Amino acid sequence: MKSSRSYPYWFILPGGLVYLVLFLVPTVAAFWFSLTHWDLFETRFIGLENYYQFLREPFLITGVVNTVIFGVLTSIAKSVLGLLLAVLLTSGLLGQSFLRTLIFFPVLVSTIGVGIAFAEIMHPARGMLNIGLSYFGIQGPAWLIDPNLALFSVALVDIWKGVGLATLIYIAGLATISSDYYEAARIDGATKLQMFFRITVPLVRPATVTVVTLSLIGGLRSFDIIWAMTKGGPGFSSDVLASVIYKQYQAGFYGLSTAGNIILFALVAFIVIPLTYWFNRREVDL
Amino acid sequence: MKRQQIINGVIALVIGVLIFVTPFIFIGLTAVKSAAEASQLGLSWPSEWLFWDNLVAVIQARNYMLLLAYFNSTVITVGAISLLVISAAMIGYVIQRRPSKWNGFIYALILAGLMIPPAVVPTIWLIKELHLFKTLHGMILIQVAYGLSFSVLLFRSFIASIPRDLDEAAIIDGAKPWQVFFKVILPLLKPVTVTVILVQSVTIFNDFTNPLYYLPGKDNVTVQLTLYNFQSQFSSQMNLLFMNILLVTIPPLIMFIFFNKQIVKGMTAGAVKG
Amino acid sequence: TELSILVDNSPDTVALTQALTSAYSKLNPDITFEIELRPGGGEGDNIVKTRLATGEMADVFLYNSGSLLQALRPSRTLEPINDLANFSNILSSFTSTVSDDKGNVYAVPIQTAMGGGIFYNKRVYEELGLKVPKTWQEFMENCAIIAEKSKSAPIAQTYRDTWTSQLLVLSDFFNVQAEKPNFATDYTNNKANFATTPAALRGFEKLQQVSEAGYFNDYYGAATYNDGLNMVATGKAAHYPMLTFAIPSIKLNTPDYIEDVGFFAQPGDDADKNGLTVWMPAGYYIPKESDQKEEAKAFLNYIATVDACDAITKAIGANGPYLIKGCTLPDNVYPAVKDMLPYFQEEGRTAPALEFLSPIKGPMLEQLTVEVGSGIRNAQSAAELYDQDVAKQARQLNLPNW
Amino acid sequence: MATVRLKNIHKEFNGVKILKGIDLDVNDGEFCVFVGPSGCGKSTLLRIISGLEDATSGTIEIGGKDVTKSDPIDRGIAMVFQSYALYPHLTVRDNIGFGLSLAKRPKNEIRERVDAAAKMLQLESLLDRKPKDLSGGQRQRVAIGRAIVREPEVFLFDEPLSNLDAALRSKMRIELTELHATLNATMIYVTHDQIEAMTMADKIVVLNAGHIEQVGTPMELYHHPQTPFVAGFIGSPKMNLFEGAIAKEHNADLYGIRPEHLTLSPKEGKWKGVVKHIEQLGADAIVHIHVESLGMLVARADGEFSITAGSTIYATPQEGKEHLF
Amino acid sequence: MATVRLKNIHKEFNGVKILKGIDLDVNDGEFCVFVGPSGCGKSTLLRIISGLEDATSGTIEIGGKDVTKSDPIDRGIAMVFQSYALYPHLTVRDNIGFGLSLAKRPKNEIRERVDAAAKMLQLESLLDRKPKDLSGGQRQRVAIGRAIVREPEVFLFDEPLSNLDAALRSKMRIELTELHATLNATMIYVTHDQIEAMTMADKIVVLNAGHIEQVGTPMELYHHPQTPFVAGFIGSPKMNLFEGAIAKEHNADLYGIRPEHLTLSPKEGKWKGVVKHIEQLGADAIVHIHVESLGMLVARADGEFSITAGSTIYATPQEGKEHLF
Ligand SMILES: Nc1ncnc2c1ncn2[C@@H]1O[C@H](COP(=O)(O)OP(=O)(O)OP(=O)(O)O)[C@@H](O)[C@H]1O
Ligand SMILES: Nc1ncnc2c1ncn2[C@@H]1O[C@H](COP(=O)(O)OP(=O)(O)OP(=O)(O)O)[C@@H](O)[C@H]1O
Ligand SMILES: [Mg+2]
Ligand SMILES: [Mg+2]
Repeated sequence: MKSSRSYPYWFILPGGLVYLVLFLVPTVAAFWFSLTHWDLFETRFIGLENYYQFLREPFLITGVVNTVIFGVLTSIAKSVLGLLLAVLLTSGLLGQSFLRTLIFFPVLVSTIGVGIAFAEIMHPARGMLNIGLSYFGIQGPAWLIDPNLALFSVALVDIWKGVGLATLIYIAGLATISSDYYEAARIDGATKLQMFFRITVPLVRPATVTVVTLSLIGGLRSFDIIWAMTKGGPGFSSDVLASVIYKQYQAGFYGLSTAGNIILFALVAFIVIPLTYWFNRREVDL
Repeated sequence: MKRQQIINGVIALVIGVLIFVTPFIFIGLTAVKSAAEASQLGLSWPSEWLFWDNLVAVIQARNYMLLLAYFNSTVITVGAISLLVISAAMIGYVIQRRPSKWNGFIYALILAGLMIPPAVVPTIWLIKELHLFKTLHGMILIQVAYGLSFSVLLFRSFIASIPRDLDEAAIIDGAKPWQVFFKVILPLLKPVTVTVILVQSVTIFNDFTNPLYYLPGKDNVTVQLTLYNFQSQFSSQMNLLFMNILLVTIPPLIMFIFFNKQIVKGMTAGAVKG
Repeated sequence: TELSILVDNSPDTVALTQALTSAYSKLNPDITFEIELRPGGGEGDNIVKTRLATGEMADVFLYNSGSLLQALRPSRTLEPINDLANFSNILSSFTSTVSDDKGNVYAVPIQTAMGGGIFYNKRVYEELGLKVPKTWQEFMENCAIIAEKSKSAPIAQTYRDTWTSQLLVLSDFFNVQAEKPNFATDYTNNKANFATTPAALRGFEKLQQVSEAGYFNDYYGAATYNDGLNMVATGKAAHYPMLTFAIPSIKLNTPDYIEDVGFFAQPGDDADKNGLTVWMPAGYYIPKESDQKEEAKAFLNYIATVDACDAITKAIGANGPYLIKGCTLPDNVYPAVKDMLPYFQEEGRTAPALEFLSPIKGPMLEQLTVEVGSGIRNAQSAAELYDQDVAKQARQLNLPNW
Repeated sequence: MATVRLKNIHKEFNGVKILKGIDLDVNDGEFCVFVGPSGCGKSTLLRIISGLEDATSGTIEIGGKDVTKSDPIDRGIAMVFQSYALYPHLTVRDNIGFGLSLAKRPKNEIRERVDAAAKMLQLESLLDRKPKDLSGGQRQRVAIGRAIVREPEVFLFDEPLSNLDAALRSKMRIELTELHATLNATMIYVTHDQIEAMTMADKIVVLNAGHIEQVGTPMELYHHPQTPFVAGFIGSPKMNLFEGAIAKEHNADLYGIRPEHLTLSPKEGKWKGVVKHIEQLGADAIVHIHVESLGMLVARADGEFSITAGSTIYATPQEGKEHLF
Repeated sequence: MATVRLKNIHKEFNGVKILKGIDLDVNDGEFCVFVGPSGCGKSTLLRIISGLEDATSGTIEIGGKDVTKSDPIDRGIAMVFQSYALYPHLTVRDNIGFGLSLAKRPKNEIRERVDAAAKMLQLESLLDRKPKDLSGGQRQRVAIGRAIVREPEVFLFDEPLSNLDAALRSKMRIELTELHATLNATMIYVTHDQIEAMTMADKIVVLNAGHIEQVGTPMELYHHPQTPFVAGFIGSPKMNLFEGAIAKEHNADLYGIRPEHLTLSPKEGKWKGVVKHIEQLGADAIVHIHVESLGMLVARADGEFSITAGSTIYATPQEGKEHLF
């Protein structure tokens, strides 16, 4: 195929230009600031001092561990649940459209609202969650207060809020799979479960790639939901890199937080780039 | 067995609904309470239903700021989405269809957009130079720049599921590259396009940080900024805040209900034999 | 002409900004105002800094006094207001917190000074026959009695809003200063710190002490600021360490109980040295780059008048002593306000909070106090970590000796 | 036991009647061929038998069991799709072995059976390719391979050889006939190829516009078509059919004579005409003759037959070979 | 002017050589048919001519102009894809009219031309359907329609009639031949159907494993195949080819005789054998005979020929009809 002319590079131009000017250029500029002491008004070159300082943060290790746990946990959960929900919600279920809306609704609601609502729902005593659990004779834990649990509780809410997006992408992915393959599989004697694992899962791969990539990057950088619910607490127990950086930023340590952002970027890239490389290598073309 | 399945199904459904609905009952109830009651949070029944009062209070707040915000947010969202969908689909199309040594690099740049947080201050300097600061079209372009990575990623991976034979048929039929794209590829990308529209418009409509920095000024308020009318660090009017949250959620919700039906199954069925 | 004015979004500031601007417009019909809101807290600080740095600041803006001001590089970015006609009306206790080392003053205060101390429930005190404590010892005894004899929690803590956890440490500064008058200077010069100064460490220790004694309300980790105010107003808790700016919120949330709420300063170890740690209110500033400086100054000049104080009182009530000469409080102030005033009326019974005496305040304090209050960390360790945090801040500010 | 019995099958798509009451018995081990014009409903009927499509009404029995409501899995069938429907994410090997691996057969059994099928289909060298890297005919062979490795009781083939060359096609004909003999399975086979229909079928079903025109052995259909449609459809080139005088002469509405039953002579014969066009096929030649009294007449002649367009020729129908309707 | 000239075309996929030096001239207005076994590279060659695929090396000229590096759009071609490649989101009408509407032809012209094509292809009643609601043969016809409405200088057809029934197929053969005559366009046509190849072609190109075996008129190929491959490939049933004694006898490596050039007799003849199997096609019968000295021998007999499997028979090659290699 004469790809040069059928798929001309100028197609990239309109979006690419906007992206270049409004995103890449400032980003490169920001890199310079990570090498300076910067209070927004003045910069003073200090070399790698900021990086050194950032890596000495007292709760950095907790932050990195939490970041990875949070990112991996939420993206796996969103991908798996999203796929299952998408399959369920394309199966012609009664009230399917309503259920789709229901599941997507959390995506629409502002994080602030979700944060406040869930802090209340997860209240150890008067929260609906524990009241609900007590009907089953379960003594619910102190979700957001228990330092060992807080991160996971936030992750739970993040999954709740984000699974609608994953589901939507999966629904779009399922829509592109030709029913021919399911027919062939039915003839080949596949059970529902086999069809799911051997037809749906491989053929919905484009959606999976997107969902995993997006939710992993999102999860590793996640911050607003954590901030809205625990502010990284109690203490520092649910701090992630992004919230550590945000706190520095809030404190006015701009150069330091820029350096932190670059370190976070490096961490995300370190995890995501090999993954996408692996994904792309196995892409099926039609 | 069959009966058991139905019962299980219903139970699962009820649990599902509970999980997704209860938080909204909470938000909804809080939104109709009095300030004093709302400040106590909790899922108690309101002693007094102040739906209308709160609604009016929210809409009237600060000179009907909410209505202006609706307008601004809508303009930004619609403008940015139109540009985004087309430019992102075009980029995704080219990098999916055209294998070259540049692709890895372009792809990395795109991922960078998801991995690196935008640099606010340099951006402000830049858009001031470009005379885009404090303008709606500047805001639109910024939203395009920030939403591009996500959209390209989504489009790129879905374009793989459209058989290349169709591009070829169109090329043989005499279509220029842009005609192949707009007349054959883009219509077939409808499920993804709808997804991008939904997700990005929610993101842009609900964006709060970016307008705050790039679009200051009373005439430029966007919907999420209206939440500030009722929420502050030290004290919040929870009832009005939640009413406001509900109100700003409605336009995207309507969008969703409308577009959700547009995700049609089996768009490429019958296209090729093979 | 239209002046733009950027304020934070707390209902009080919005209300009083509206009151002040409309009062001023009534006097000067050719001046109108455009009020812009920003969030409070660190996010809001960043917006102010960003807009100042990019030259996009409103004509007038609201900002804190004290340590946070230095981050704005006031001498570079702000317009001094020493030349206002009413400049001399502003009390020096305020101007000293909004000036640079050359003596330029940059802000006019709105609102009143506030105290950081302990709200208490008068009804509980009455029922149990308790007296307002003058020493920490007495306070602990009161708590013990409350714990034993009533259903009320002795002390309300509300860690879902983490910033509320700092109060027992911050409000203790009067006592630190009483014992170590040079602490603030030494601290700024890296000659003293929290972990090694027993008087300063006391704040953390007090927090640890009440936490270990089990005096907190149930599920304080999940309670909010509003919960705390409600508890102390309704008597579910007997004490709530807090700043007096909470009084309007108590009025809003629990109007029926506002008369039950009293206030006292956080007691120290010596009954003779009993006084209040005081916070200065935020003020209006003018950026150097404003092209309507004269109009803005005229507006600020108006703020420094008794008329302006009265407009404020009318809008949100009087919650403490004004910092403008001649401003008075009405007689019918709430009991908590009434309880606070005597400290101001006697010489030597107030001290500014540390953040008004030193530019350094570590950003981690609230997390550390949550840890101490939750029993995750002891006072000593928290103080040490806080000292590290402070060191980082000082280096960022490029202070000498760090 | 795998008889297939269709009772009064109807099918509508969006209100359009596609199948209008199909009754058919296919015996155990029979090789049954469906023929009919494009769009007449052959694939639809196959899909209904397979269970992929529900009939609007009617019942289907396989092996004596009513399977009208059963899933495809429970019908013991394999099918070759007209559109192939190969799994794009699997290699040729995995495509062919898919059914076996679903049935959890041991790895080496799968490998052996796939290899055997690939050998028969001349796909050995392509086993590691993905479908998109195959030619049209190769894809079709993979589709066949996928069906035959499973050795079910009933095979459904939808034009399985349409994209193969003549040589391979006749090889495949023989292979499928042998497979049929070995497995003793029931086979239902859709084709447009007259040779396939005639040589492979035990029974041919002629479909037209949603109903069955005639069912019979190949020779029955060739020699005794019951309707003009069948007469015209079976046999290639198609039978000459005439209304008018000649039909009247035989007391019928329609008179038919196959091209191969006309004797041509440059000198004498029943009908005199002018040669309009000759198609040389090598072994034979198809001669298009214009006869005044009849119109166009098609005759089949020997490959050696040499005459030029425009010359006069005489055609004589062979005795007793005419068909009357 | 639309000659097509290929010079030394090579094509590799991932290092596998698919086309190994193709040199070919197709004259203006010629009807050129490509035949060859499945997977030999016919479609690939067509795609290279169309410009969809780049040749690894070699040049292509169309109408005397070197178009090796030109875009498909600049080559003045239309193509029917083996896989159809219909636009799934467009109706049949819009599928067919797509090229015209891209060329900004007036609405009513498009309508007329689409209607005419639809009529010829018997698609009139389906014009408002989407491809997924069509039968296999209907889809194929839409694919044809899409190519022919555009009336370009060069047509490329990739097995365009493979899914059509015999009747429609012979109708389409005539239609395409007429179209060819009217438009005087150059046509390159891939088929597996011997009849199509023989009747439609001005020139047949026999491809095998990526190279050209022989180019010639249908009768040249039938009567004078230059290689055993061509001999075996052209003609159905295929030519009997024997090595050994019989070939030696004629001073050759290989002796060939077509089934239709064997005279069968129950009584006497050159070769004596036993009838193993008879395929009755109606008009003819294919007789498989086992001859001791040769092996299996296939002969074509009259449809009337009646003999049972197992009986003894004599076959005699017709004088001068043998092929020697
Ligand atoms: N993308 C590809 N990658 C690798 N091999 C390919 C690719 N496309 C085709 N081939 C191989 O090239 C050879 C020629 O393919 P082509 O499609 O030209 O065959 P064809 O002659 O049209 O066969 P058919 O009659 O079966 O359609 C085949 O062996 C095929 O497997
Ligand atoms: N989903 C559908 N909706 C509407 N009509 C349909 C649908 N599928 C098939 N048809 C129509 O039903 C008729 C029968 O289709 P079917 O595929 O059974 O034909 P066929 O006999 O297999 O033809 P071919 O030989 O061309 O493959 C056709 O006219 C077709 O247009
Ligand atoms: Mg069919
Ligand atoms: Mg091909």
